[in-house]
Amino acid sequence: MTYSRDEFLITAIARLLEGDDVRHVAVGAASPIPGAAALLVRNLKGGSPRVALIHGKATNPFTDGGREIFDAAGQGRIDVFFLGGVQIDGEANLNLVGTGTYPNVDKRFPGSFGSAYMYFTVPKVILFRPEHTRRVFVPKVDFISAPGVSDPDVERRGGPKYLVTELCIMAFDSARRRFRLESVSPGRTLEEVLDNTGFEFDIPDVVPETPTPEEDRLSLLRSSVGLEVADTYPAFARDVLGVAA
Amino acid sequence: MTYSRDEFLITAIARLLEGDDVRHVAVGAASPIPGAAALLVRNLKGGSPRVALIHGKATNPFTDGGREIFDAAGQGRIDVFFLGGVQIDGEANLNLVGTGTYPNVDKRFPGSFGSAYMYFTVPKVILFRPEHTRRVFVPKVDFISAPGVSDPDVERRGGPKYLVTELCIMAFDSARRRFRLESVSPGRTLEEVLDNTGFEFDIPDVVPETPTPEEDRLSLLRSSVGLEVADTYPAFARDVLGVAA
Amino acid sequence: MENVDALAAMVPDGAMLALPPEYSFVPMTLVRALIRRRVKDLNILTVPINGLAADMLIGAGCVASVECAAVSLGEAGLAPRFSAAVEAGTVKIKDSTCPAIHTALQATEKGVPFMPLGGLIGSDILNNRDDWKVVDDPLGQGHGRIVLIPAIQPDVAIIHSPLADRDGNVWIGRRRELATIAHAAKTLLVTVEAFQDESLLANEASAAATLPGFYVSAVAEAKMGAKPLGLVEHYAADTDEIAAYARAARSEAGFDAYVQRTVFGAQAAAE
Amino acid sequence: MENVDALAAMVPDGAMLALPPEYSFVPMTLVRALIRRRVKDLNILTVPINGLAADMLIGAGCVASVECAAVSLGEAGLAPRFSAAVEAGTVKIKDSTCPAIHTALQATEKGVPFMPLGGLIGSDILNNRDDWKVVDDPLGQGHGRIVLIPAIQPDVAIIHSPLADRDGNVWIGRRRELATIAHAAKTLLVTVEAFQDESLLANEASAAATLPGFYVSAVAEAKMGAKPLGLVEHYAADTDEIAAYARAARSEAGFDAYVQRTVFGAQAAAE
Repeated sequence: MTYSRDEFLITAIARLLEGDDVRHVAVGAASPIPGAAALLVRNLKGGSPRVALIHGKATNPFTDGGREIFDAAGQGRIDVFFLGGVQIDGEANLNLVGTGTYPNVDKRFPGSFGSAYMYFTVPKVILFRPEHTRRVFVPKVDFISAPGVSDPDVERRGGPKYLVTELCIMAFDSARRRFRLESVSPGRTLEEVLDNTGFEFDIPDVVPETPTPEEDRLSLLRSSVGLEVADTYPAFARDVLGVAA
Repeated sequence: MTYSRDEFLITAIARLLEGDDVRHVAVGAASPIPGAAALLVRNLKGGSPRVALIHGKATNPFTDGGREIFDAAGQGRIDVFFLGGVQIDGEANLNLVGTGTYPNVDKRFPGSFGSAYMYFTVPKVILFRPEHTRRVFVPKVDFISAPGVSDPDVERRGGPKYLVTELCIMAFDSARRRFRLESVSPGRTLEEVLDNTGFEFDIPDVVPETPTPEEDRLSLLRSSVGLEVADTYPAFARDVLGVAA
Repeated sequence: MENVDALAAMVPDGAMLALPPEYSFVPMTLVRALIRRRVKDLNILTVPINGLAADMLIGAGCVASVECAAVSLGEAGLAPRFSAAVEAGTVKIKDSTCPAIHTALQATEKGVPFMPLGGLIGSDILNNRDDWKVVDDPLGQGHGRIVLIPAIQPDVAIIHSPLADRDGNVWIGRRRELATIAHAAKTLLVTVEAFQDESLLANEASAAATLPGFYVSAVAEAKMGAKPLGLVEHYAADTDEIAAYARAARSEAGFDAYVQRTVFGAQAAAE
Repeated sequence: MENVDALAAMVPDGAMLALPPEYSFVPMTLVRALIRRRVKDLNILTVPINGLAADMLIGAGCVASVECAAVSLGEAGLAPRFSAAVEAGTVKIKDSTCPAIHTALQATEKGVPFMPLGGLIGSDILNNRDDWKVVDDPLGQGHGRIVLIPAIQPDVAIIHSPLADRDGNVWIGRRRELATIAHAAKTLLVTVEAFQDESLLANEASAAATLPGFYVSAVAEAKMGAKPLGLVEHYAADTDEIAAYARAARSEAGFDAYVQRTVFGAQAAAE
């Protein structure tokens, strides 16, 4: 079966959500790829993990207003969350504010959203940034919206576990404060990853290839799971999965 | 028109609620006399003050759960609240916990409810205790549920303003930490008040008599206002005001 | 879906058990099941006050300690087994005040170790709480001293609601303290009058009145499950029955006879 | 009942103005009225994020500062006038993060000068906020350092709701952030799609979705008052219109033309 880049990314993320430690996945606004991955795993596993698409409707279980997801994370009830960044550096620091010198940066982006909190409280944060370039993956971010690691005297139960891009998947080791390459996308090479990454990272002796999308999962995405995705992301479901709401 | 003790107390309290500083009166559970007084004034003044009978229904405007009244007091939105006490002393300290040595007191009462907070935050707290005896009005309470006065380095915008009993009305002067007799109930005497009060208080040269209930107010209590009272306190409305819900 | 006895079995001896206030969905059928299962050494937290449920659990010997702003039977008077146990010292008492209990649960809800609260200073409540801490205004803005209330995380909270759906979403109406209790507790056990097939989250109006199922550990049906207390818009409190309890429970023997009849007897067998 | 222009007149120049998030009842008709009345020097607080409303007020020169977790047009991309103003330094920016804004309003809601919040330490958000304070665990329980967020009290908050009653009670559904905003703000101005005669507090179901009128300063009718944003269960966002705004507002001239047409022109006169 042929597949698109987005379908590939959905199944790649889905594999990171299959463990029993993942009971509750929350997905922020305008994140159709992680959202679809979470819904796919829920379907595969017969209802677990719970999935909260924050600005979804039928898929949004929150009834205590905007603060509930942060409160729930503080209570330890959210196991997985997704974050991105205008810039991400080798210590997994995230910049969602802008490039250049703060506060009157050269290029201003929306802002840090809840990153400075969720990054500390959700055990498994998956960094997701399809674009894999030296513009994004820099030696040092210009502004730390949320730090990748913390000193021992700072309460922190959460943090970065994986980075997913169109080129590769990396794992993050908090103790060593470094990323480690896990696998490279089919048709891409280690050299491409190195060329397009502005920070150093660990490389295993043998670099596996990220699996291609499983056929049964593609089928689900293009049918029943696609319908669930369409409930929150109708344009994405139509354009990427070929499913009308 | 003849009147009962409870009707007398309702109109006595009502006179303390007529000022323009009283925009919002809150009344705790099982307090039909203060509740009726607040509803009477609201009726007399054409809708102001707002009245929150906390465990009422149609008369309960709260929708944020049990904490809302305390939050509203913290926001400065509650102007008048009523408190009582198993014991009250001359510095307006309140004991709602019990008599004897804490914690295993000789006689345990329910507890302090919200007194330790409301007494600090509501500008005009009216102490209401019909029984006027030396058992209640003691030189020094056995347990301070809520203190009558505070040191200057403690944030406090509220506190006791009046004490209403079946014998008299007293005003409280926070700066002098003392009560002052304001008026004595019809048919009662200064000597009775002195005999039945275990703490010292200031006495004016001429002691006025607390006015008897105004006829128009008695009429209201026994008709339209009584119906509003019956909505929250049906037994009281029936037995005291002769109004069936 | 579980039954009430299965829920009672999920409350371990020694648990900190949060109870909602008298006007807010008290699960009396479940409380009776707890007494029948002879649960021991409960540390009760009333949120922020309670009456019949706490008094019966204390009288039946299920309770080691009570943290409360008040325990009262309301218009039926003092809570007699509570008063007797505190006077005798057979139950440890931690006096609190309503907003302090709300605040302690909100701290857990937000995942912070404490929250500040105004008032309290000069109260003997504070003077008897070595877990509460008075600090000088930490922002240095001239606010003066303020009290920090440590977070409280109940092991188990129990409530009775009119309605749940098949996903475990529970109707709480405007009793928002039940949401905070649910957010703060490790385990939430719910009894309901009835189940409905349609999701309570299916439309915005009912969603506004609903506690999401992911805070709910188990739900069981219990018809008239708040009786003799009331359930708003469903049934009024049985004031005669509560008064009868208040009279009976004045003595230990009277309490035992009442419990024998209503918890262990034929009346209870029908539950 | 007031009209929308009367509400706009109740927002003084220099006010701290709280705005709800894009998915939560944003009063766009009132925002356009504010631009028409040429309000000045607003200090905008987004709760915790905003988009179109903040961007238009900034572009129209009504804003002195913005405190936000983010300003974004969502799927339509960056908020162009916000970005331009921050880059140029013509609007002062106070970066925050979502839970810090919720926390600051909850502190005001509870009448305390600050509340603690986890996370944040090591972030440049914190490093640029001299009003936030890091303290060692004041309970001395080994929790480590924690951030104290000072209370924020908006002068005015504005929202648009589907429904109010004649007593000023306002339907907010499950958008509980609107309750916290209302509790925290000195003045709350509300526009609604419609009024109903029956009290929203008349039954428990609708009471659960209602903000009591005593937090509400004034209410005015504004049909389709959130457009081009959506209003849940009433109308969807007009994504074409929002995309058209995003394109137009890339330049100051394009923004001016857009505002001329939608705020001052014939389209606006119909409001």
